[in-house]
Amino acid sequence: MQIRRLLLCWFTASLVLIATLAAIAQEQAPAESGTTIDTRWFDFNRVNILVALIVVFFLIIYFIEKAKRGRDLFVRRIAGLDAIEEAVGRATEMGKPILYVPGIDDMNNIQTVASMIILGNVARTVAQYDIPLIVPLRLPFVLPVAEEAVRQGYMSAGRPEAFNKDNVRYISDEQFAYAAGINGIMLREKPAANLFLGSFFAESLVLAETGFSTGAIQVAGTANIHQLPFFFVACDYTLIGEELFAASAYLSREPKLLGALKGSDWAKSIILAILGVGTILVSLHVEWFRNWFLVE
Amino acid sequence: MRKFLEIINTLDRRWIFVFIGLAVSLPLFFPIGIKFSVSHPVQGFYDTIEKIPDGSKILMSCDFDPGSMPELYPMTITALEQMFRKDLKVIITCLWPAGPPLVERALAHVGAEYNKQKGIDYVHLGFKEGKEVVMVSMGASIPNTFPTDYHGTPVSEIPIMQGVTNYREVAMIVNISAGYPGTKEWVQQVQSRYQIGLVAGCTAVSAPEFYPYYQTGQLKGLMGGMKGAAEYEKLVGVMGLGTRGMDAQSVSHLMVFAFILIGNLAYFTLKFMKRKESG
Amino acid sequence: MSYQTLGIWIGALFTLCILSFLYKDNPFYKFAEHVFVGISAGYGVALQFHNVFLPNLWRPLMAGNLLMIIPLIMGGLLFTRFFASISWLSRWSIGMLIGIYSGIAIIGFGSGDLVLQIHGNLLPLWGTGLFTALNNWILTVGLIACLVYFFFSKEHKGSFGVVARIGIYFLMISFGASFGYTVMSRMSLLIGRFYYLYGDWLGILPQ
Amino acid sequence: MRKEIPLLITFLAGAFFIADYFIPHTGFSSWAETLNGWTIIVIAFAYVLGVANVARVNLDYIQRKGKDTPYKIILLVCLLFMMMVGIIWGIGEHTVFDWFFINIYSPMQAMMFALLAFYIASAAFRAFRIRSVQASLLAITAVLVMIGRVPIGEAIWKDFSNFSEWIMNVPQLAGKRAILIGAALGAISTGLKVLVGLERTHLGQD
Repeated sequence: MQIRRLLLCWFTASLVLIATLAAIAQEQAPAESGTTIDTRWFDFNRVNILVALIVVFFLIIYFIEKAKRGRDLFVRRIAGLDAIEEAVGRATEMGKPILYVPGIDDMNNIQTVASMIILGNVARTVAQYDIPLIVPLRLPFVLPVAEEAVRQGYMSAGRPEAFNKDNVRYISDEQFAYAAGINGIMLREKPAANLFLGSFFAESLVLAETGFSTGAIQVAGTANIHQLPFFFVACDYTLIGEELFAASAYLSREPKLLGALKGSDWAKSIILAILGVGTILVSLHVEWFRNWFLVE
Repeated sequence: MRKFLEIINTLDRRWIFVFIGLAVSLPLFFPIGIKFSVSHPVQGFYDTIEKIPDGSKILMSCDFDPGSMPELYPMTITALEQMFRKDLKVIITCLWPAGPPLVERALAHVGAEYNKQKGIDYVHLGFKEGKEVVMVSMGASIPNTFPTDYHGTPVSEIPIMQGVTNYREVAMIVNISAGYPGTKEWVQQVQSRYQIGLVAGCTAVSAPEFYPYYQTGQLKGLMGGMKGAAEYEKLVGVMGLGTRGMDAQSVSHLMVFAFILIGNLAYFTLKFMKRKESG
Repeated sequence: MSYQTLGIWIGALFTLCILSFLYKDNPFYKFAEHVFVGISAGYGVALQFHNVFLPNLWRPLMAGNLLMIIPLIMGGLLFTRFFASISWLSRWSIGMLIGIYSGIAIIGFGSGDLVLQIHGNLLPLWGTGLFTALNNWILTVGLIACLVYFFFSKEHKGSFGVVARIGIYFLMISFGASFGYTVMSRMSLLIGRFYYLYGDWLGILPQ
Repeated sequence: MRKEIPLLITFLAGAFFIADYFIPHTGFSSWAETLNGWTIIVIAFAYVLGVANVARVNLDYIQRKGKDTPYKIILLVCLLFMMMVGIIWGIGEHTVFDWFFINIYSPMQAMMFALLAFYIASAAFRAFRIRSVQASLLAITAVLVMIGRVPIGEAIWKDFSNFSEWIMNVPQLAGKRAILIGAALGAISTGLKVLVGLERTHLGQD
């Protein structure tokens, strides 16, 4: 109900505002010569974009609403999560620490938010064993959120006293000094499992390489496509692009994440249908279907 | 043999730094000058500018900074050479804060060569913060977005800017881009919205991402990295930094290929030996 | 010693300080890095002052365009973040910025990356030259397979799993190409720097 | 009232920009133009706020007498110096500001990025392990593109450059386009959640 009320009053407010603005603008419109006064209220060449946006909007709002009402939405288990569990399991057998690097971006980056959810889950599995979970951070604003995520993990595993605040550490806010600091942890405290999940940039290379040289089992995941090649060759398993968000949705079952995921899955199936039908029609020299997707 | 493999497997990375340092330095002292051909996207970049009638106005957005200068500064210089030869009027904007001083240097260097006057043949409008907002805002009005040029002279007093309100009065857009904001945003926010010709020169890191835009025709030309700059210099007939760096580029690529090969061979033979012993 | 050569010498010394980080983190690198962070931050503020604050805000305001008071206030609100008691006021400006960027992203991604990319991939599979038909087949099969790989509502089993497997192979080719181009990009950065050190500074490069 | 007003502003600003794309009405777009102008100014303030934050974090560090205090003092001195020199004596060519940019800012930033060439070389040697079919596909494509794109590739095989161009235009493009479409759906859904007020992380904890 809260969403519908929100949408309703926003919509009316924006309509009223746009109408008044246009009215004021009408008599204030610059009477410069030369500039053609365009009074059309809608550019019909762009109706295909509008339709595409409305379809995607509807799918996402519909599935978030459905997830909110607790309807069970199926999301397949991401293979990356098994890899993370295997890495944590191996570290606990060897009694060595686990290193969890949540990326170098701030909390306004969706990848860092997804990484915090996975961190909480990893903390819950680690809580049963007496091995340290080291979380090095680059930005001061991420520190409280990471601490909270790990504490919640230990709490839900029933061992709040095992939570060690000093393992969630602020290193440095300069990109390569942060990477050098993490390399120091890898070489000194020799973690058996390195988890790199979040938004990474050029420093991903340095981290994955040092981690590989220490022989640790490594699992990485980022939506920054240009960093995936390095993670893929240097790590044992890599979550590719959207799999990072799918993993956080799978773990948290949070309506917002689950709904958005299902919504974009449905949108992808529509796109697959369009591609199938469109390709056949274009091969039969039927052009009108393809021209629907032209942008003027 | 096994001892040798052990050494390779645990080689200190600083040795590799020395190898790469040599692989890049030596070709600079002993230029070989290996020939190379021009690829289609770079030919597209050159032909699109060549087809613009002489004397018309072009918007060139230099969105890069010293961090990507070796790849993008030669492109800027060569693009200015081609445009000034065709007596095109160039309006330059920067969406990266560290871009303007580099543009000033490029203009001083090439402008003097073709004795072009500031304000008549070219204007440098400097930097504006706002990323995509600046692009959309220029779609409405360039003078309102850039009220003065980089040195503070109001746009109304600059001859080249007379009659220019937005993208409709500009023949095409040339974008030299190092990342965000850059070519992707120019394609998304400007090219499809205002149906204006767009060509882009970008760093090699971001080139693979822009091939889909080149295939759909959203980009009429695409130059990737120092190799793209070298090909473009060959087309324009200029001997710039791009061409001079090609030998070092070749040798360093061979070196990285060798590293991958040796690294894997040593890793797997060692593993095979250990399994044979324990097996 | 003209300012120009003095500048080259200082630039080269700072470059060597940064290069020393390869050996190990040392005071020279720390010094150079902090100088760089300070200079770049100061540079940004001075540039914003001359290229944005003066021409876009101060001069129109002085010229009597009173509407410019609004952006001045909205900008000023951002600085309330430093005072905890009224820091919630800064949310008005942040809200506006986030709203604008979300609106722009929806339009940009919607038109440029969604609709036009679909249009670009509706290609004839026969009736054209053999080579183009082969390319169109690879493009269509590749795109469909990769989209299936990024499908999370169905288990990757049976024929669906096979298509997803083809998808991951296409993604690997994409990542391989990105790796090759990234090597190219990084090497040319180093070439540029050695040109600066050997050519501009020491002047020992053959012309 | 602390949360509803910013959310309403976010929705209106975003809806206004989306509407501006679909409504070519001159009167309406003149308003969009003014809003653009305001945004440029507010973002400039946001940038200056970022720098003020850097100064504040370093001042706190100095007060706490951390071990790197001398370096932090150098940082703040350079920041103030460059800012004052730029604002007072201007930023054009032949100014002290430009001299510092060309001789300190530019070479250092370029060298910092050039370090990546060393890192990628050592990663290729020490961490680039082909342990699966997928990794071998990645490695083969990487080598083909790397060698094909440089002059020596053409010296080895005449059509090497055309072949690597084909890899970029067809197989590689399919993967990138799928990622583009996936990212577009992700960006639209995130943008929508922010506009409708579902996503509030940017407003922080009150």
